[in-house]
Amino acid sequence: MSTDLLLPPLPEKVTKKALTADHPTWCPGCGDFAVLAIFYRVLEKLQIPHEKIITIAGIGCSSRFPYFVNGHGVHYIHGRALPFATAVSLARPDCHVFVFGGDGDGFSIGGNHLNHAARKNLKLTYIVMDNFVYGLTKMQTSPTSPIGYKSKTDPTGSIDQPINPMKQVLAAGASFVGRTNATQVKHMEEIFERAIRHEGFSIVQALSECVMFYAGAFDDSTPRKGGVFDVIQEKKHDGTPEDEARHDVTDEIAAYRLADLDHPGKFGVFYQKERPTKNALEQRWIDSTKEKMVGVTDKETLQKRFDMMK
Amino acid sequence: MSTDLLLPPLPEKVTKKALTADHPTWCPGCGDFAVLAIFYRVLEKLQIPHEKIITIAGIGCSSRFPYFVNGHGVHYIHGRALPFATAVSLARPDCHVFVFGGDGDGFSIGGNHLNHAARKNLKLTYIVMDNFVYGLTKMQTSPTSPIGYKSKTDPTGSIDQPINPMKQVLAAGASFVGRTNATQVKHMEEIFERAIRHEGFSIVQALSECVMFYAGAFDDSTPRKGGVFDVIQEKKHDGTPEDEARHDVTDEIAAYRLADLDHPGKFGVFYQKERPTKNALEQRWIDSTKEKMVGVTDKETLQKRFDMMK
Amino acid sequence: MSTSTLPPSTNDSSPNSDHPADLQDAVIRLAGNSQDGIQSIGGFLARLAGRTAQDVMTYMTIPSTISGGPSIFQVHIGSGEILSAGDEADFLMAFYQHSYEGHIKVLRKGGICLYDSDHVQPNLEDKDHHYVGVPITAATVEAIGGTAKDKGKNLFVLGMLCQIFGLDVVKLKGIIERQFGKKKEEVLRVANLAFDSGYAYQIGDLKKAYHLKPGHAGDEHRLTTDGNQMMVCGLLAAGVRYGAGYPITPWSSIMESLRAELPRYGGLFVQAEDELAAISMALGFAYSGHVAVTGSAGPGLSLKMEALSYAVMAELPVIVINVQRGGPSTGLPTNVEQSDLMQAIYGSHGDAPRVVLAPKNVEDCFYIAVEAVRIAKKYSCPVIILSDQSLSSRIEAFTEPSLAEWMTEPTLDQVSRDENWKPYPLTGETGHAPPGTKMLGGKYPVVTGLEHDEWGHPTASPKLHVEMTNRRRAKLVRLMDEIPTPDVHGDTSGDVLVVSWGSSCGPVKEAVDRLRSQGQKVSCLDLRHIHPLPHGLDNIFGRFKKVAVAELNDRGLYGYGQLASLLRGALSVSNIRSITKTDGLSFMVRELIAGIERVRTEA
Amino acid sequence: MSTSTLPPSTNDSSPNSDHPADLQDAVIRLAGNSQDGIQSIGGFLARLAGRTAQDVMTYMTIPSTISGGPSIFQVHIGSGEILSAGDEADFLMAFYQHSYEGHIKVLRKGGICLYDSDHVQPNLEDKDHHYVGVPITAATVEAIGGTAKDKGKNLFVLGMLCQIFGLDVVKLKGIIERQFGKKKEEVLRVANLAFDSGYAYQIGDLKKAYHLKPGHAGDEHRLTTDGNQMMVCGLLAAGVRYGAGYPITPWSSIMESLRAELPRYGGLFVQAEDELAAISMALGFAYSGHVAVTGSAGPGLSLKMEALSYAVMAELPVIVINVQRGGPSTGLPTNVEQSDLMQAIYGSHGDAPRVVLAPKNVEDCFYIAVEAVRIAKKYSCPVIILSDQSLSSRIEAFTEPSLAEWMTEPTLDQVSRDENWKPYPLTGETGHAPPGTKMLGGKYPVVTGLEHDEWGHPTASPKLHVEMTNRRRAKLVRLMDEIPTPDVHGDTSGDVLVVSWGSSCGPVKEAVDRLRSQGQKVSCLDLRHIHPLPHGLDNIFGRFKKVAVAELNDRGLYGYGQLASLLRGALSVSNIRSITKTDGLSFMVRELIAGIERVRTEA
Ligand SMILES: Cc1ncc(C[n+]2csc(CCOP(=O)(O)OP(=O)(O)O)c2C)c(N)n1
Ligand SMILES: Cc1ncc(C[n+]2csc(CCOP(=O)(O)OP(=O)(O)O)c2C)c(N)n1
Ligand code: SF4
Ligand code: SF4
Ligand SMILES: [Mg+2]
Ligand SMILES: [Mg+2]
Repeated sequence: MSTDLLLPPLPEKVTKKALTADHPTWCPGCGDFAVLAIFYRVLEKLQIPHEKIITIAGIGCSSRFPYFVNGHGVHYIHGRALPFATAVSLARPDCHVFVFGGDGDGFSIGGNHLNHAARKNLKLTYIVMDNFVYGLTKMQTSPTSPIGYKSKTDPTGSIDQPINPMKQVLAAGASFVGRTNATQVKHMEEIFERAIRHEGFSIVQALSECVMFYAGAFDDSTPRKGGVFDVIQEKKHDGTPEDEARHDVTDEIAAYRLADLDHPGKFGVFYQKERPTKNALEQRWIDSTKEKMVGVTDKETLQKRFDMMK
Repeated sequence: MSTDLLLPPLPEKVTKKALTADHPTWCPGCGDFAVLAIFYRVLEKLQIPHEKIITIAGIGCSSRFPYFVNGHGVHYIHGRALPFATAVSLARPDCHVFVFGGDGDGFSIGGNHLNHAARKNLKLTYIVMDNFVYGLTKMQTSPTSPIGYKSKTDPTGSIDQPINPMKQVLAAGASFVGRTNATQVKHMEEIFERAIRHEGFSIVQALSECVMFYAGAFDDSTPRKGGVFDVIQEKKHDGTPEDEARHDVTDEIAAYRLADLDHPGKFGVFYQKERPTKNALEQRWIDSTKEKMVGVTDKETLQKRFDMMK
Repeated sequence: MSTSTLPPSTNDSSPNSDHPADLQDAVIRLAGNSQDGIQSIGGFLARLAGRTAQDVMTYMTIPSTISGGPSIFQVHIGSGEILSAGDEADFLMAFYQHSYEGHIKVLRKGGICLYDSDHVQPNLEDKDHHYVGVPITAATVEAIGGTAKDKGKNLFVLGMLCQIFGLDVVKLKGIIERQFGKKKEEVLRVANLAFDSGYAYQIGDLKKAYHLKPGHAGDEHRLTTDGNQMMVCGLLAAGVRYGAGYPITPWSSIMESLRAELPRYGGLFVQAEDELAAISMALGFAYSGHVAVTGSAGPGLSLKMEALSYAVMAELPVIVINVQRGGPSTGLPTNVEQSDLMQAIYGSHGDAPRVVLAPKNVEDCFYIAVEAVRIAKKYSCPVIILSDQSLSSRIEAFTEPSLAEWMTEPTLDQVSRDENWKPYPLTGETGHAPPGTKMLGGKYPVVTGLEHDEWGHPTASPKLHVEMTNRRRAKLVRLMDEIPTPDVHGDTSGDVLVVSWGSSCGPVKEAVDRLRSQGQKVSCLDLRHIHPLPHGLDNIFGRFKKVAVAELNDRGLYGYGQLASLLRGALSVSNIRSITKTDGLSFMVRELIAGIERVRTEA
Repeated sequence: MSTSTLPPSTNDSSPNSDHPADLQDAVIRLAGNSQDGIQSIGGFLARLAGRTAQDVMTYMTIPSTISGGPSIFQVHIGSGEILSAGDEADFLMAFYQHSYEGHIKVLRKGGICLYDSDHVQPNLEDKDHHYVGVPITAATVEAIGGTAKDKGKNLFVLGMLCQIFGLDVVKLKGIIERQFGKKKEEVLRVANLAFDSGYAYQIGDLKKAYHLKPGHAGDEHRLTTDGNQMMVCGLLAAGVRYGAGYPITPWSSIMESLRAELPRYGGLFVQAEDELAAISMALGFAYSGHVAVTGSAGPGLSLKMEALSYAVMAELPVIVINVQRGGPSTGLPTNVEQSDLMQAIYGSHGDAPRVVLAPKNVEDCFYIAVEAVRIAKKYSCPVIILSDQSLSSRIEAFTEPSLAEWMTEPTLDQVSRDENWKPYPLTGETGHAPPGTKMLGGKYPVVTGLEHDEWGHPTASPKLHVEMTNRRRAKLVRLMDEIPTPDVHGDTSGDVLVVSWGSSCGPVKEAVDRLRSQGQKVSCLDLRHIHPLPHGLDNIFGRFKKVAVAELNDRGLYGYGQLASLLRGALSVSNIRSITKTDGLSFMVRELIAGIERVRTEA
């Protein structure tokens, strides 16, 4: 289904230049710059018509994303970008909905909407720039801050077990679950592209360093900093014995097992399996209703309702 | 740790009679009656001092529970019983906190608090009377309503994939996860007791039929109705070959696999593994701070703060 | 056979109850358990009244347990204008002893109490009322066969009422058939059996005394329904095709109807995970280019306050329906109260001006919804509709709105915007470019909750915050200039002007009419536009010695209800007083009369 | 060497700026980038002022990006009472060209602009100001070695200021040492190097003109800090040991301090997942028997509205701090506004009366917190404290509160309750039995959000809803009877009484003092109790021709700010007018003077 992204003959090419808006207000060195650059690149590649690109975000450093993409955008309120985006996705099947945000926005205040948007399998792509800290409000513990992390709200080190976002979204029923590190731009590009091409709710956790308040958080998965960027080997279905050991992205239990690995864990596509989107299911209901009413105007329908009240 | 429930010599015995309050306003035949009866029985058995019993609930038929238990109780607002209970648990380590509620209250509006209370491993027991429907508001789709269920908000049958509560709480980090069916009172008693004895966040999904709006929902796991009540066989660590196949309750992946089974699924303890509670961790911080300040009064501490501002 | 303690007198001493053989109007109270289906007989009676061009207003109570329990349904039916559900009943049907004991006090002096003699032992010392006992339970069992002990009693009673009040039996049976025809044939057969035997039951000459006068000309197109259903129709007529909500009494039936209906109109309604998500979805729909609806009752409205503040800042067209119930907190979920007015206006953080409207009766729920959508579209802003539990559930009959006049087809504006386009011009109306719109200047807009400039670009410029705050206010000022000054019912000067809103308007008009018929200089005025208020109120108020604002909320710390406080703060008149009540019930006409008298005479 | 364009005149023509050699007060604005550490020099100056028994008030702006950017820190320092951060600067320190260009307009006529001649090219045509150029960047590099290019400039400047204003160099170096002593020794060494060379730098005879008069007697115990820190101290002194919150500017520093401090007091503060959870936890602590605190800024306060309604219904003692910022929605997160007042009073559904207080300056944050806790405990109810962004971050110096007088040890009431115990007596104060309390009658209580009887048992009785609504109102009426009528500053009758609240009180007093010194009949009054209002206001207001309510919010649809609307609705006086402003900045004294003049002269 998602192949139709590429079909319509495009009048104007969508270029990085056309997509570039305000210069980001992020700190120099912030991981989010790379996420933005790769997002431009993927849009360039997919050539989604310019006016059909919608970026939606909550509040946070990362959530300022829509200002930096020259497309239709929404800077909504803290934690509620997903329900807003849900409606846009349902009402505007002609458009492409991208949601951006941080770990606090998505997993703390917004955690419930994440579960429900995932289970309902809304057609949209959600990229979480996870920096393990509250950046915009200047260094409080976030739901992904590791135990021991010293923040303004945990001056002696964080004591609560962090959430595991991969597990949460798998359990909630996300139909595409990916993970990357913003320093690994080639990998990030691949994962973003696959997420966007997925027909359903796709979420990517992009580890994105907050150089201001949590420098070095992702060194252990950044080769340049001496870490290991451990990429998931996906099944090639080539019948070789090595393939046995490779990961089957349609196997939820296997994905959960990958998510269970200690930090820094694995990167790549944990899970991908298509199932009907809410968009399709609602449309099916509308279509089957309308089928029985061919040629009936809205006015006639409402008049009939009135007649029932007589 | 939880054995101290039984230790103090009790002046007055806590009996079912003493625990009985108002006659429940539930419909005759509602599954919640059995949950209440078994809760009385377990309290009788554990002999928790009467004044230390606290039941807390949100809003819903099931959430009227505190009125029917003669103990300290709170009928709070829809979906937020857990954060309220979190505070009671932290502030009053001398008391025992029980949270009751429905699927709408806990998994729809309250879903985020569930994730965070579970990951923080609060010392409390949460029993969800899951009837796959909104009872109190008279038959709307709930987050556990199966696809096809006809409700007032899905007149042609529910179309959204329901959540899987067991998966959600496992992923969130609940340290005790149990499941039972309110018609199987012996089993329910066992699970409740183990949940209450658990030192940490314990949650039980008790399938509890809404005879008014979803009669027959759980027939398939109710032997009396021709269903199969499929109980988890737990490892006995007896070295027998049969034990291999049995479930290890400390194995999160195995628990997740059980949670992945089709409805009606398995019943029993899916997962149990102790880890430090938030209660203990916060207390540790207080203790280690206080250790360095023996003999210092609060007034002196505040005076010192003033002096820093001079 | 019936046991009649006293023959009904055709003329008795109670005030205003001079009932000739052809009654102008009658208040019938059915008291039983909700399981007995008294709501459905009430509904049948109301619908019949609508069909026969009579006026009607109903009132019911909802038992506190799901499984049912004591409950009443009251029908005020008549050929004149019916403005309240009636302070007193003319006729009480008591199914049980508790029904009898709980409700005999509302039966007017000289009124008739029909009771099920299988269950009720009336106080035979009582000489103020006429008693007619019928073994309803036994007679019903006899009629339909011994199987379903409690089933059918309601239809038996309906048959009796049809006989007593001389109702149109053909029309009534038609309504029953339409209702039960959907179910199994057997069900309809049993219903007819019960009805017919009730109709045929011999209860003496009661029917002479209680024959209801038929309505006016019967060829009008009249609807009989409740406020929630008319609200839904208003939204549909105005072109609302998208919405989201979360269930809560007494809002749920609006969302249920929208969820079921919208697919027929090519739209959809989402049941959200909570109210925060619901309003966020509604705003998402609005952003997408479709005026959208959400709603709730008090607790849920509180949860919408943050997003409402965004709606004001981003200027998105969204309708928020709040069906008020008793507060604070969970309060009295199935009772009426008008205590969310201040919250509707001021409940969000910051200076967040928004439009607040209130329908004055069931019919007006349609027109207020249409007006709300008109305003939301024209000014691109949130509009809150304050309905209430009484309006939501009471049934009234009224002339069908003309769809030729009111039907609006929704459109999606996707016209490309040129370089000079600004969504938030400092002078002029807001004009968003929904997603999918091409921006010919190449620069695409971001909608934000931060303060912003005319293009929607965030700014912390002090000057722009001043200008944009002015701009958001100015929209409501322009609306104020456009809404009509409300009419005064009665003379335009006098002793007391009673101002009211929402479901209180009906009883207020009835009270004022009654006082006027006694020669008092009293008038009344309904406020449908609460925020902004219409122009001209100072002038109108100034022509009365006192203004009494009647509303169902608390008189507050300083002695004024919520609308009264608002009016006092807004207007420069000093004669505003309050008539308030917080018992969870609609105003009785006699309570209003007492309140008006107090205001008239106090210093 | 410094390049001085003009010798400073000791006497110039600008209004009210007659500076002799010993200055009474001075307004110093430091303009640069936040990365340059101008906040810390500002802080040092403020602390020094506190130490030397001078008065001080600061003001700063926060750059819109996390990484920093243009920013100012203004210090108003003096030996008299300092009530505002100053409309105009006497002295501008410009680090960059953008700092110079952006701020030269606030330098008073005749004021001195010190600039970094390595970065700034001043307009030499400007004859209104005196210019002194110093190659600050180069001089600092020279002083501390070429390593850290931009580091140390702030301390170099501090040294210069110390020289120019004749500040107490020993005390100042002590403060620096305390600050940097915590870090590596090397850091302190470098800081001292920079400071000393700034202090030694030759800048001509500026210092003669700008020598600040020392403060009054120096033996007072004086604190120098901001409002958020004093709020924390007030809570700690009043015995608050439990709380929960979620970060948001400008509330976060309160929760951060509480989280860090409470373990020392045996308590704890929870960082919740959102504001809904935060207030629910605070209510859980309150239910547990401990008065508790939560707080936020506008968007978060909106999210607390549902639970606040529960707090009113269940009558739980909880303190809710709202540090107001610019709204609506995300608005202007780092600016000041006083636009959440109506929400604080009316933001929840239902009639939900609750107490609202507002501190009038930094010192008062302590006392208002103590008062809030007193009220919450006595009346078992929620109390909202409306602070604001200005109070939260500005630094003032004042006398240390006496802990002997104000310290309260928390207690947990676990005394067994006898059979006659009622938590909600119809007459008398609320008295909960926290969990762990034995109920000797055998019946345990359930705390609920449903309407309930005296025992807390749910009821839908109309009579009880009336009585309990009255009861919840009566608590606030009793409080009203107990709070003192506020003092009038100035004569108790006259032309205009200026009423204000929160951070606006300081500038209002300064404006009134200035007008009074010019012979005008103007007085002012600070409101700290916003809801309920104190008694006696009608009387006071009645003795003035006009009452002008000065507040930082919009003038609304009818021309009145939020407090003004409230007062108009509550009181029966007709002379209330508004002075409002919505530019996200505190009142300038001259703006108030103009506003007062307008109110005085208009019809
Ligand atoms: C309702 C509400 N609560 C709190 C805030 C304050 N706030 C803004 S962003 C943020 C958290 C930011 O953290 P994250 O989402 O991880 O984004 P980051 O800045 O780290 O990219 C908070 C608490 C707010 N704007 N609104
Ligand atoms: C904020 C808020 N939203 C909605 C409601 C209405 N409401 C009350 S209970 C309920 C759902 C009940 O379902 P569940 O939790 O499954 O409990 P059950 O009645 O099925 O036991 C809802 C939506 C409310 N009281 N408060
Ligand atoms: S504070 Fe952290 S997350 Fe925010 S812009 Fe700076 S580096 Fe990025
Ligand atoms: S409606 Fe359902 S859940 Fe509620 S009391 Fe009745 S049977 Fe139980
Ligand atoms: Mg973050
Ligand atoms: Mg349920």
